[in-house]
Amino acid sequence: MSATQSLRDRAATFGLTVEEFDLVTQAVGREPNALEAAIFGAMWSEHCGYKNSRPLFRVFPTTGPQVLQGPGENAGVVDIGDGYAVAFKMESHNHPSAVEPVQGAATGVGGILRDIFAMGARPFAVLDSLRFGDLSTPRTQHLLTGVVEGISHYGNAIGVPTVGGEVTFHPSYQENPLVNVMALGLMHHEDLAKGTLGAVGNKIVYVGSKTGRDGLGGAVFASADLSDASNEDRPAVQVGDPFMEKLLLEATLEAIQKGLVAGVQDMGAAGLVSSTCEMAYRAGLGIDMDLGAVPTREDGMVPMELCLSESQERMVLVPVPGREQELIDLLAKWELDVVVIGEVKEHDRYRLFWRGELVCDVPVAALNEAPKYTREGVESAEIRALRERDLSGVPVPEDLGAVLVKLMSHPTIASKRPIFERYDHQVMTNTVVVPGAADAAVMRVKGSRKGVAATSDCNPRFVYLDPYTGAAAAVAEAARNLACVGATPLAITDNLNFGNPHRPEVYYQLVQATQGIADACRALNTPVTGGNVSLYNQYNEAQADGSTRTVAIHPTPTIGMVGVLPDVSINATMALDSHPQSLYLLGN
Amino acid sequence: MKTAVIQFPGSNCDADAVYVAGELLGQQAKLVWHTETSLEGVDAVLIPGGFSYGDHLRSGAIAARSPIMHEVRRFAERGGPVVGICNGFQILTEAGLLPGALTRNDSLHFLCHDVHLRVERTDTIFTSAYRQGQVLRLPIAHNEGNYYADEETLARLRGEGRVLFRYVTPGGEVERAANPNGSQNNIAGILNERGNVLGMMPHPERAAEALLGGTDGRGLFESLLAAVVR
Amino acid sequence: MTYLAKVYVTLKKSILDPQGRTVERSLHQQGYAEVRDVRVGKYIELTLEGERAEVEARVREISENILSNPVMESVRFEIEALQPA
Amino acid sequence: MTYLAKVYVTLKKSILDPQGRTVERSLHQQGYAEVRDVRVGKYIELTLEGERAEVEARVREISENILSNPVMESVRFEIEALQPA
Ligand SMILES: Nc1ncnc2c1ncn2[C@@H]1O[C@H](COP(=O)(O)OP(=O)(O)O)[C@@H](O)[C@H]1O
Repeated sequence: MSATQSLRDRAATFGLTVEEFDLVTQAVGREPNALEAAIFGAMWSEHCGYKNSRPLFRVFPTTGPQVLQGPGENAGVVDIGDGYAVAFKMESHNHPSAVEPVQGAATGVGGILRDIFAMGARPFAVLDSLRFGDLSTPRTQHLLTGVVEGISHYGNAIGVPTVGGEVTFHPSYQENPLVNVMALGLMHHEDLAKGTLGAVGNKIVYVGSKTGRDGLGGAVFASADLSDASNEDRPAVQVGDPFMEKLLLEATLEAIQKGLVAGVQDMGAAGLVSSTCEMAYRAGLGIDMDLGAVPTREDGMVPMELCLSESQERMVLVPVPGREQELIDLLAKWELDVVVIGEVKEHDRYRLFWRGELVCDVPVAALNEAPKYTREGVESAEIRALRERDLSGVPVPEDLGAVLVKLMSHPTIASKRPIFERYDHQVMTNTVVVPGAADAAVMRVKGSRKGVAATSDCNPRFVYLDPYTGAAAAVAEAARNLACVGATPLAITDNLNFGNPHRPEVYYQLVQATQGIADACRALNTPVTGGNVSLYNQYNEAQADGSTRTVAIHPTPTIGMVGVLPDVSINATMALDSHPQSLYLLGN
Repeated sequence: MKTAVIQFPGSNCDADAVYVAGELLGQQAKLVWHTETSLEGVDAVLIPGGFSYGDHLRSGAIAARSPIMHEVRRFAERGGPVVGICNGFQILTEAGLLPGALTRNDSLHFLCHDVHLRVERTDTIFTSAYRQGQVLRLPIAHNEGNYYADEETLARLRGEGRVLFRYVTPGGEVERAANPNGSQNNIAGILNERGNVLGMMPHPERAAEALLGGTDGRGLFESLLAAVVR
Repeated sequence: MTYLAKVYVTLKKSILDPQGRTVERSLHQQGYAEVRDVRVGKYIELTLEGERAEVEARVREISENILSNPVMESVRFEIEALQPA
Repeated sequence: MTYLAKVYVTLKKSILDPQGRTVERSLHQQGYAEVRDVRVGKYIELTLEGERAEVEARVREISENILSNPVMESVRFEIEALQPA
């Protein structure tokens, strides 16, 4: 990198295009400094800013009498009656799991649980939707074992049961496995908390683990922008600590229930910056923050690292004015360190100070309003040909028994017992329908007769061949799974795992799949209350001529659906009792 | 019966224990935070499952050294009933209130499924509601439930009738195949010398309601209640 | 003076080490047939301040009473002086 | 010749070590306030047969490719000749 290169020339190192860099300059009213550019880059990334996917979400139905909180918060919330509500959301940890399956999957569980308890809900169920390549290869075995170990390590230790999920195998996931985790939390309506700041003058409090250089290893910044710590010092892998998270969970819920907090937000992707500036945006206010106050795990950290670190198990709380000390005492009881790092301001700026100097001063709104891109989608001719292939000539196998055995022994269809037995699925003593007993899990709600059912579904082969119908079918399957345990479907969360949206054939899949989800959700009266997007899931496939070709994973819009049972003791499982029973086939 | 459920940072079956000992049994049960130093007015102590201190170092090791354990020891010395379930069992062995140690499951995996247990004695304050030799179905959920003690200790446990529960087949046979974790002698639960401290890996509190698929664990709490009230 | 203590915790020889056995099996499968007697233990580093003799006594206490469980583990440690930074 | 290899696997300095942190806190609570920088790693022993140079190469492979994950761990090892029993 030449010294004479301007920031604009190296916009890409901040995750911005040159056009986006110019938009930043316009919004700020001057050229941004490197820190500001990096902050915009993070906030405008797909992960935080949804620049490619948000326009597609417009087709989703998001409201209904059952919806207490739609998309836009840490998690969606639906009413289940009797004064109770369920917060739920799904999130992916695909790329981290491909690099370090145990910690990648573990921190995925940690992240989604924080989203749930940041809403004021006590997490009470986890589901995991996993996709891997060919199970006969050492790589897939390593990934599968590691991912399951990671989920079990985190979920079991924190004491939230993992009650369901799915595991499928297909070569398209060989290099790029998918790890989607869904969590549900239970709360009383009045405890619904929001990621906002309350009023001017409120303090901003940092609680949880210290900040390290986690998650910066993969960053593309020029070394000049970071401290002189070597790359070695910038771990590409984040290690999760379920023990710390358990303390955070208990402390946060207690603080919310005691009315001590005006706002809560977890620090997820783009850590401190994204959490605080999202809160400011929702409140329509500004923030002044002192980066020097951020507790660090290592010496010599610089503003860019402090701002963008993705260290796990950290939260931002805003105390109710006048009750700061009570909150601090409560957090201390849970053995958590806490620091005031900033204050809510009248102005509408996001301002960061470092050693007395103003190092970032940009409009909150611009940070949260990433440019949106709509592209042109074109169906791949290859896939269309596959779909339209005439199958009428395929002979019916003679030995159907053998076919059945072959099908049953495919890892996608075979029993998942060795996996779900590694998850504590009964802690909290609410699990009425356990994994393996039905296609959806059922939890009772203590203090009420109600039950909550949840499932996650997607058939990526179907979506690959026909993204619209396949995605709609995933919603329909989820609804059937809930109906089969006796639950009425309420709403969905989704996790859109796709390839590179710049490729027209991938963009086509995205457009079709989101439309399919939207139409199915309208038909079934299950609004979308939130979700997550994971793009750029692709891999390089070696070709016969020695070259490589970039291939996307099968498009995988995982659907997580939640339903309610009016009386949890009236539920159904797949088990056939021993006495004579009749089987009926419904539908056509 | 007033039950104290000890709560350590990282305990996660604490609320479940309070629910069974309190709500289901219609008795009083309260959480006692690990830094507290009194068990005044308590009839029974329950050390619940979970991952106290993240199970760091060794499961139960750090919790066993926290302030409240001093009080639990005194309570046990006075003859008060103490039950440690899962992580609670690990804490009791680490604290020296029960002999032996719980090591990693021989499969090296965390396991969550139902097992069958045989009640080896019914003349204890924990098992009077069961039949001698009764086979119970209870869930396990642990990573380190592989009971280990040296030969001498094992011989004493056997000789003094201090093995209270063994892993068995559904038919009640002690077999290797019925042992989920490699425990010596298929041990699932043991008593201290005096018979007032019990440690067990399976979770009776998860099998105390028909709605959750079983009620075999309820007898343990009922036995305790009967003993305390008497 | 500042010292670095290195503490080694191993399962007693008489105790079966399922983790060691599993590692051994996997090494065999990956072509390292000559490896045997794999044992997996813990390695703990800690830094502490004090006079050498006193530090040694403290580390011994910590190692024997906290970092290891005598029912199933053996423990040993080394202490080295750290250069002042 | 028979050799004993001792392999030390530690989390890289920059990686969060929740176990070390928890142990450190607990040591402080138990009166060992002078202890800091606790890190918990793995200590693996293995025995193997061969010529010294070859054994060393094999142990290096095993340590770097199998016993540790370079993304988050550092590994080092020592080799010593065992007296024939
Ligand atoms: N990764 C997983 N984690 C937890 N439970 C799982 C997982 N995969 C499958 N299950 C459970 O196993 C059972 C069967 O799942 P699956 O084989 O996907 O059935 P189906 O395809 O008919 O829905 C369900 O109860 C499901 O929740």
